[in-house]
Amino acid sequence: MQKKKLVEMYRMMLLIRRFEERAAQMYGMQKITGFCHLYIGQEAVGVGAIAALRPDDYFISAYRDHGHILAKGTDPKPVMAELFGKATGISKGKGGSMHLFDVEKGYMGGHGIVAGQIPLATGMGFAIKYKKEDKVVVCSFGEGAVHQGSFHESLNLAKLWKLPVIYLIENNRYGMGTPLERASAIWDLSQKAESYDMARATVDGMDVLKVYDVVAEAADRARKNGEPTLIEARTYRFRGHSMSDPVHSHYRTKEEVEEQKKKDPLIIIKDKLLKDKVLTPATVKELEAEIKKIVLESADFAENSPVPPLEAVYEDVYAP
Amino acid sequence: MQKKKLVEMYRMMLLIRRFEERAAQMYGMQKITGFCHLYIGQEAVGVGAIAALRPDDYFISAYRDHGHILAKGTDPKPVMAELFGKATGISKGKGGSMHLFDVEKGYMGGHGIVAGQIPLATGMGFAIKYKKEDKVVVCSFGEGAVHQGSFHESLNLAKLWKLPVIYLIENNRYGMGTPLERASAIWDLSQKAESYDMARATVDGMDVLKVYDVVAEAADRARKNGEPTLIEARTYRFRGHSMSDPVHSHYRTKEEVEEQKKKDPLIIIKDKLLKDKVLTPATVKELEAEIKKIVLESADFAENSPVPPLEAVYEDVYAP
Amino acid sequence: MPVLTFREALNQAMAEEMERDPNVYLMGEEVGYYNGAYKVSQGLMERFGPERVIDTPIAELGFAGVGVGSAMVGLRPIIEMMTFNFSILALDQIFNNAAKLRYMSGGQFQIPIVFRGPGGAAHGLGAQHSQCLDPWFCNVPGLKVVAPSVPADGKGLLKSAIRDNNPVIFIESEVAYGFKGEVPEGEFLVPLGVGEVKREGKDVTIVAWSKMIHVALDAANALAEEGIQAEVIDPRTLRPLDEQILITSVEKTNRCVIVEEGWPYAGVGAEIAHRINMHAFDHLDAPVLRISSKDVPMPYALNLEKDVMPNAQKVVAAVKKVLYI
Amino acid sequence: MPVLTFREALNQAMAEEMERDPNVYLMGEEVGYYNGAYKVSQGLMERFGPERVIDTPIAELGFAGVGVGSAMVGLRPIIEMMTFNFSILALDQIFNNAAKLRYMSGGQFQIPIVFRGPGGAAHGLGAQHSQCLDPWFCNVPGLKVVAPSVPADGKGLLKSAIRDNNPVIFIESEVAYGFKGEVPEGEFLVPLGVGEVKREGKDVTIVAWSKMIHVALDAANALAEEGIQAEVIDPRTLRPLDEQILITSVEKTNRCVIVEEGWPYAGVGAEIAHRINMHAFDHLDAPVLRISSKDVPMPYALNLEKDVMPNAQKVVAAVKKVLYI
Ligand SMILES: Cc1ncc(C[n+]2csc(CCOP(=O)(O)OP(=O)(O)O)c2C)c(N)n1
Ligand SMILES: Cc1ncc(C[n+]2csc(CCOP(=O)(O)OP(=O)(O)O)c2C)c(N)n1
Ligand SMILES: [Mg+2]
Ligand SMILES: [Mg+2]
Repeated sequence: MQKKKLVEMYRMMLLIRRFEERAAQMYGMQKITGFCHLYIGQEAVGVGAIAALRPDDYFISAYRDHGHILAKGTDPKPVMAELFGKATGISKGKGGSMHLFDVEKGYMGGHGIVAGQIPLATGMGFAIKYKKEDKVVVCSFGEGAVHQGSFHESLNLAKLWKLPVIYLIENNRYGMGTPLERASAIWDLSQKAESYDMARATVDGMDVLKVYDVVAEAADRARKNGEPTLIEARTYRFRGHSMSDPVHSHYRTKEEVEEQKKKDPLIIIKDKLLKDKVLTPATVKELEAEIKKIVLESADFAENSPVPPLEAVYEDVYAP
Repeated sequence: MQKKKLVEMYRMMLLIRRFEERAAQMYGMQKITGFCHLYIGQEAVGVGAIAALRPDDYFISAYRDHGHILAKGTDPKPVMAELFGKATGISKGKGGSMHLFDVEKGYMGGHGIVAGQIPLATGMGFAIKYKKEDKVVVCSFGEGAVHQGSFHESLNLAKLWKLPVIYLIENNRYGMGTPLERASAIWDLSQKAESYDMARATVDGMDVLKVYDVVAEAADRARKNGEPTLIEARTYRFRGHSMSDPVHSHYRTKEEVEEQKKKDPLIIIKDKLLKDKVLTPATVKELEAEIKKIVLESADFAENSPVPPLEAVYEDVYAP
Repeated sequence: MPVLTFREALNQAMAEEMERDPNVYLMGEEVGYYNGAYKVSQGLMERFGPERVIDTPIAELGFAGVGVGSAMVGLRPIIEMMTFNFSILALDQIFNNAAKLRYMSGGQFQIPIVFRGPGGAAHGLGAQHSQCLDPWFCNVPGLKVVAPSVPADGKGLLKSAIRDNNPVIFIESEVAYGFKGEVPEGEFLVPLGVGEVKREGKDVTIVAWSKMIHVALDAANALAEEGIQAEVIDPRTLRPLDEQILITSVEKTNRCVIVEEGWPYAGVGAEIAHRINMHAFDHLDAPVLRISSKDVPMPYALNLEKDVMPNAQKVVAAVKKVLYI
Repeated sequence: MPVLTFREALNQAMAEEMERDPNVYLMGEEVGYYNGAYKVSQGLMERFGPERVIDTPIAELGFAGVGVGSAMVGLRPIIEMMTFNFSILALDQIFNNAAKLRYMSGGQFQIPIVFRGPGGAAHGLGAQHSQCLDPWFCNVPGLKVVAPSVPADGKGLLKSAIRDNNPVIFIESEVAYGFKGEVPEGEFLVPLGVGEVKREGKDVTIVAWSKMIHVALDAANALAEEGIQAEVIDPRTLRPLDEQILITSVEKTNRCVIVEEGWPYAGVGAEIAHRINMHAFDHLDAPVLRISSKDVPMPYALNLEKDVMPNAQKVVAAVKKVLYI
């Protein structure tokens, strides 16, 4: 892989990490309300997957979406402004943390109903085939979403109709406070692909390069043969389910979290890039500084933006 | 197997066949209205499965339910009366062909929404486990129901919680006019069990003894270990999807149907029992005569029964 | 003008719109090879190919979502629900995605999708197959809801619905598919949100839609024989509702009876009654009465079914009540 | 009398009923180990064990159906919907099975099941998480629908709902879980279908339920300062509806304003307005007015959300309108 691309991936993971940390802080200051789900710990999955796509490919995901929209290339300012519920937000302040959208960048949301985006992704795959476009869709969802009916219905359709969709399970082991083993009859989630004779892969979701490779391969298969793929990326969330949940409580121990933090995806890639001399301690420092500035600016932008005007209430209910 | 049981199975298949033929005739005379789905061709599945159960086990199925309720032991009279919409019907004339129920016999319906009964069966399995009863549930549905979300959600729950439920796909190759290969990404439907690490089997659904064996084994597993099983029984329907559909049209040829009729499950078992001297031509004749009488009586009973009184409209909306 | 059945009129609308715009496609159970469970899509697969007339597995939630997803990126799906009863499985995609995506994204999407199929009861299909979901769809902002009563409206409204850039719930009727009527050829559009006076009268306003129009007209005929002139109004589109046509009529007649096939509690009729009460309160000489299906699941036996459904006698009786005769 | 929060009152009701009847169990997402997403089931798993307090995967259609299936064979499930928004995925099991099985089988089943959880908006959760489905549930015969406004009603109604032999939709409120009130200890039952006057008055009737009662009471307090005595009625159960308490009040006050959190079109308020118009027509001195949420998906920004929701000022304004002042 090109050096530039490697640095860009690291930079994006760093941006997401710092953005999320800032969002957490802003949530604490009640600048952000409602449910706010941070992506900290899972950065390698979204960044690796999106890096393997072309800019006009589609990406769609659940409510844990800050990292995804940033990775797809959206300016952090309107993203932070959206969390603040401001008129300058990427969804004009009407979507919020769970409902970020940037259609121009191919980021198709930000969906609050667990697994609700899976049929949508399948529909985008259908449209690509219908229009004979050279695109793919990546659909991200948590391991908790796998047990919803819409997962099953969608995967059957995608394989039956040969749609260029990559179903990406971000298995962070928990759906809120429920560990995988209390929600799923099986442990190896990509095995679900057998039900549809679908291509499958399991990947270490803490290693951005591995994620990249697996998604690149799946994208290739999708583009060439219209073959969907089911990928399970094994990852971990370092924070609570949402900002209103504790990091650890009944469902996992502090020790478990600390243990997992040793596999921090940012450290893994940074160490590798330092070792391979793609980065130097100095460039890392520079990047940190640059990102810090960007994130601060996004918070300032959000803070200084106006709230939506009341007329906005009746706008965009119907298209003309 | 005991001779008596073998004869009983043959007798039940014959009863269902003749009952259905009579129902078809009555439908033609507009004694029966609405949707009416005949079980002709599939008798071996329901009869074999139910013969492998105990009387207090539960059986639940879809709208193609006449054969199931008869096999579970319900008197044909109130069944035919229900098709006629009479007050003496098993559901008091309020259910109709698609909604036969006989709770006393453990026949739990008769359900009109494709795959809607699958979560219900799972709930009965849950209740058996909860109450620590020595029972199993068999849930029958068509191969068309496999692609519904409720199938997926239910099978995961059943395996996760170890529920004594046998999911029985009656694969008659078509869901209305759609052949399996245009609805399913895979051909071997019991492969879907892999998604849940569930026990699985595929069986010739035209051979009642084979169905019996497979279900008996599954019931044993369910009783002993609370292990669910997914069974695919390969069968065929000799009539149209419902009485309002032609036997063959766009979706299958006359030749195909004729070819399949050579594997008529009634002939298969009859020939075997004759060969094994369990039956003689004379006893077959006697059985035919007995069944003919029973079916005629059921039609007479239905014909001579009163329609429900108008007060019935407001009865049984709510339980006291 | 050619006389067509309702199903032919709907078929024509779809064919013309598919001809006009290659982004329009039809998807649903049995719409292709089988030509539709009720033959509304007769010949369309042959004409437009299996890429544009797509048979689905039985997976309402899935294929409804496929429709919405494809509309997010520019296609204009027509999703046939074999009957709207089965759309209950798909409501999450309809309510939470189709109806809300535009709003939640601050206007980044338009979702031009039609969900169509028969609603309400046919004959002897029992409780799970005989439901009228109109009020739930009407309750939800972001959706439009259309319920035509005659073939010409069927064609003109369906064409408008397909061209509309919003999700439209288009509710037909199994029993009405065979009804015949004159239908203009070619480009004939009935705008969404505009009702029609189906019969003029001065003594009482009867509001009805979909197949209940025929019940209302039967009642109006019976009333005419007794010298009572009923005005029958068909809103045609339920959301947005043509309030003005209703109010204008009630201001003239001072009396109103609403006929709907659905259940009474929080039905569309409740909303219409409320709006009339609110906007024509001083013109009303009697309370607005409603005839709905009885408040029970639909029984199978035909005599009970008939008793449950609205009919002309019940409407006549209600009219006499508001006329105090 | 002990003062409890709403969540404690509900928790007590469940605990007492589980104690009383071993066939009662609780199932839902996070109800067990996590003690409930909103802590309504705090301590129940510890007390009754994981066999009776069961965490589910995220599969609303599936586990709702499991509940119904288990009720068909004698259990009495309480199914928690983490919020009722997610129950949209489960509506087929609720509407087509829970509500209809008894009827379709000619009375062979009773389906004693409670679906409970918070409905309506909290704060800043956006369109997919801020919906009020009351009218859809109320529309369907075979269901009962309960929406308590204060902790004591919460306890008394939930106990009655659990003992009821029919499917009951029990709608709570995220924002109300922390509200406090006196709650009788032990055996305390509020019967389903019986409303309550929450505040007496003679000048106008305000009908509200669930957390809208508090909006209504705030409005009534503000009105009292201007010398207007509003009567605030809480039907508590929406289906079956205590019509009489509403009519009696309107016969006295001759004016009525209905406050509901849901959307206006075919809302529960439309039905209530209709019934009042029908049964108290000659007593009404002004049209019945309704305050609902605005007819839009819920926006995220708090200023917009606030603008969308009913509040005391809007109610005061409506009251003044029906009083022509
Ligand atoms: C249909 C539905 N049910 C329940 C919820 C509540 N809920 C929000 S997130 C969540 C857990 C999801 O877990 P998972 O899919 O693993 O994603 P993660 O949060 O771990 O990224 C639940 C139950 C919801 N939003 N939608
Ligand atoms: C949810 C739902 N969707 C659609 C239908 C209409 N429908 C009734 S039967 C049927 C085909 C079912 O096929 P299969 O499951 O194979 O059963 P079979 O009729 O072959 O026994 C369809 C589509 C329905 N009843 N319910
Ligand atoms: Mg997870
Ligand atoms: Mg079949």
